[in-house]
Amino acid sequence: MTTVHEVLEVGSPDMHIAEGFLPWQHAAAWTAVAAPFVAHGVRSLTRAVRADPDAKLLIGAAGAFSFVLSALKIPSVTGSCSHPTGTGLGAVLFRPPVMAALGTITLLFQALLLAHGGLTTLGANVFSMAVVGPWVAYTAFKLVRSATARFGAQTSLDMAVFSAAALGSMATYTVTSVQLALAFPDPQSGFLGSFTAFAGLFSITQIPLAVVEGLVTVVIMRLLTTV
Amino acid sequence: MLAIDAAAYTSPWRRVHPAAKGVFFGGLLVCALALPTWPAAPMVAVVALAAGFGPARVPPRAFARAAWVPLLFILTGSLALLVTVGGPQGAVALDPAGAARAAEVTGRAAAAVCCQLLFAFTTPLADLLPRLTRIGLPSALVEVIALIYRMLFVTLDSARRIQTAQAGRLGYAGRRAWIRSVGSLGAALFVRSFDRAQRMQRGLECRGYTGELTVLVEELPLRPSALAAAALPAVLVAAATASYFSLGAPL
Amino acid sequence: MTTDPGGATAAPPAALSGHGLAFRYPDTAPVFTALDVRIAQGSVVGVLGPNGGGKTTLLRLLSGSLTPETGEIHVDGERVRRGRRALNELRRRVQLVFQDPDDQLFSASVSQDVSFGPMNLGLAADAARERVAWALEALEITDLADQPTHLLSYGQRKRVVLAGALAMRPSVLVLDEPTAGLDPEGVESLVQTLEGLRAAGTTLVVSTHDVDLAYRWADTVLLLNRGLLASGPARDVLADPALLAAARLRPAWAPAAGRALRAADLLDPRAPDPATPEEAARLLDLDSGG
Amino acid sequence: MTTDPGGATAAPPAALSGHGLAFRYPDTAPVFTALDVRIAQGSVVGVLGPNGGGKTTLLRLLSGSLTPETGEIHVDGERVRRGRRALNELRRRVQLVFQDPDDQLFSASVSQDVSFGPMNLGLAADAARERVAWALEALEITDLADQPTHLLSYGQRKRVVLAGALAMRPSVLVLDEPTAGLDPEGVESLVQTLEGLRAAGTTLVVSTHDVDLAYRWADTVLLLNRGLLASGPARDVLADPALLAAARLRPAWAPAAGRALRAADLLDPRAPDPATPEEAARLLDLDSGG
Repeated sequence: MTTVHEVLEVGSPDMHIAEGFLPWQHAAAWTAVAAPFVAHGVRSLTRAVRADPDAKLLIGAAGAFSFVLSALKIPSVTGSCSHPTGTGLGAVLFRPPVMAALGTITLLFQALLLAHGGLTTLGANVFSMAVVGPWVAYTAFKLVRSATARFGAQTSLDMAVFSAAALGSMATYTVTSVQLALAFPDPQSGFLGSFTAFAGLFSITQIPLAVVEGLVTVVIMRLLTTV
Repeated sequence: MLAIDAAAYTSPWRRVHPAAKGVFFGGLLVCALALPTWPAAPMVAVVALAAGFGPARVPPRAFARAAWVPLLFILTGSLALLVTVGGPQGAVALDPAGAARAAEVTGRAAAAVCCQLLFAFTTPLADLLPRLTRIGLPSALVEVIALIYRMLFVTLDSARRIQTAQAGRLGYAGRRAWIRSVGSLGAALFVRSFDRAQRMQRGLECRGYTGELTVLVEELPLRPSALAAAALPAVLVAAATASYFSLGAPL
Repeated sequence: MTTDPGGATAAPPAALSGHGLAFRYPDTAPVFTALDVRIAQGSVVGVLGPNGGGKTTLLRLLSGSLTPETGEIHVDGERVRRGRRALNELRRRVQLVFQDPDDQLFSASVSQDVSFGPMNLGLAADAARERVAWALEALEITDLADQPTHLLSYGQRKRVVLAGALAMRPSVLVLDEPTAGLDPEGVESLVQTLEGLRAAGTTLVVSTHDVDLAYRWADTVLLLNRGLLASGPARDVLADPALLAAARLRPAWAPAAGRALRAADLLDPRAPDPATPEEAARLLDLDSGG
Repeated sequence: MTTDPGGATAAPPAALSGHGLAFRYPDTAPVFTALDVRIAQGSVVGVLGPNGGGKTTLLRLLSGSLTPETGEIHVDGERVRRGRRALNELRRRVQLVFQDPDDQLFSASVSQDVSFGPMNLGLAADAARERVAWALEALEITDLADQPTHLLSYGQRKRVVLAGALAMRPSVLVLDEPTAGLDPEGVESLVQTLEGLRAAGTTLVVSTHDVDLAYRWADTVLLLNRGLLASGPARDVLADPALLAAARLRPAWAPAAGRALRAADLLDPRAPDPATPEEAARLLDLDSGG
């Protein structure tokens, strides 16, 4: 196939833990860990819909946007590409509890429509991408926003958005490395050694990606705040 | 527009109840995960692929294109299992047992990915999502999920066209331009998504929308015998694995 | 040339009418200040005018998707009262179909989407199923029932939205640019399908930029440019250069071709203009053949 | 009737040509298997055919937004090589403009949006600013420069998108249904602006469903229906009923009107058909007046 879809060619490598990669005990445990966050998100989402039926279509639009955002391709090192996690932007725009629900739906669609991530590993992926990522991003956004208030509105917003997106992305990849290290501890050095191996392996691509995602998110937020 | 999705609607198994397909591929998936990888994983893969490329006629090329994403993750991840870190042999050294470990994980995950993908390739989401209320999800949530499914294609279509237009004006010719383009694409999509939601609100109001997206979901017959038949391959794989070990194969 | 929208041609009763309609969007100049329109039962009414002239606004007012500031809407002779129930009843009886089908398709399955209106009417599953089947049949898309919405062509999606509107059993279908984006064959086939609906008793209100289409298809036309410029039989209104200029429209080809054919004695002076270029060519070929 | 797209009319050099183009979308039947097209410098080329017949695909192949499976594209006589740099050069020289302006406006203000391309070319701020001013001038929208894009009318947005393409200084502008959604006056004014660009040396490739527009505006037309049915002078190709039927198009009005006028001795047998109904009416009025 020779269509030129620079940013939308679905099928580039990413950080979703594939189906079957985790032992079933781990998959079940991460599902249990993620469940309360997702349940809370779903509850706040259904409450919003019940309070205002018009919210249903807006939430639908937000979910569709989250999915497509995570299908965009952004440039990485060595000319290869990857997908943004979208956790930073989502957390700032929609708040972490809503992202827990929307992120779960997005991950479900990614698993079924794109084969990005699995069904039994959904809990693990939800925990890293729809729970920890958004919370880290949101916290970073709030902290940096107040810490940089004296630099002027635009600079402060830029720095906060960059930190949110970059740190949210980094947090996601760190949690994934933790999940893999717990599942496959190093025979010699245990969890720590294995974490070093996984984190080292993925950091080659993920650290530059986090920076790029931060920059892209700054561009998005700048445009959204000027419209 | 999305290869897996498009193939699912033309699948000969489309008329099979999603629950039966879920039991069939889900049962095999459980076998791949819960039973010893050797020999369960290869058996699962063979049974699933035989069903998928046989009676279910999943297009092999589309399947291969879809499968390489998770396979790449599996292979990259398994690389880390080949080495040991911080041991007596130095900072990073080849782990003598690593190859076996990596092979086991790769085998298990590859078999599981086949089950997941073949389920997706034979089960259109338009048939699956409205039935999620049956497993206890609140109907408001199911409506939102179904709505997201519909809207993501509209948004994806916009994204593709905007991106093509940007590429025509050399928006992806360099790294800086690329970042600027993806950023403005994201912002444009956000604005358009919410504009779309508002227009759809108006459009649906004309059709009597008052907050519920109730639709008529056609009944598909689901016979208990069909469910039992769908579970059979998984049971056979489990039985074969058990007999493999009882016949004294090495553990 | 133009007839009083309220009276005169009293023969067919009005399926839908607006009386003294006034409307403005927030913070803009008013679109209409006192508009009177009358849609005769069983007719095809073309709504023409420049972009920004108020075509879509009128369609939305007539179908209850916008509420006029002042003025009244009557459906089948009854005044539409204030309040949610009366509004919902208006919306059911006057179904508006938007130009962009993606504004009204929310379900990934065609049959599920078409069932939305009937389900909102509170019909039982059997009755709703029957309505869906009937509407798909009327739009000639029964074979699309199980297709996913997102894999349909633009023209097919337009038909699905029309089926969804028809499944409400409205007395009036209000269509915003139904032929926009269709190729000539698609336009022809849609017009024929809509003619079938009209023959079965549905009144059609159709906005369009296509003067030639309105000339050959519409019974009456409403010429709008922030207010009603004229209303009357399509062949009168659309043959009046002064009116067309006021509505910033170009004339249709048919009257010129008809005049030329009559000048060449190829068409009876009292016969109507040829509807299509094919028809004109046939008259010319008859001549050169005979 | 149809001319060999490669040779014969060698007079004006080709601005753009495709040789043996083959293309298919994944998992579908091929759209083209061996397509040859030739776009003469400084001409207006109409691309016509049914929906799904490959019009947009051809436009995207010619402008480097799709890459053919086999075959070559030549711009200004040079073959476009493989690789990213050559592709980008093709895209700059052949600018594609889509039907829906909203797909192509992604900046906050008009001048910012028009500067998108020049910035990507790596121009200095001054040079880019100059390009933007020049392009806005050419599209007659200098007064919109500081407007936010979402407050513009549909027709204005179309012009902004055209300015954005023109700011790349392309030798060929490829326009997908540029007149869709415009009212008749908007069509007329856009056509006149585009004629101005053509007079200044830009070659235009225009897809359209409007046979009458192609008949009066295009120099040559390409008739597509999954492959090239015909290419040649608009007034030959679009007057051939067999070709039109194969392309599932309806005939234009102008040839029928012209024949009728000639039959009535109101038009010289060798004079071209009237371009518009107004022109036909003028001939008829001359007659009744004189």
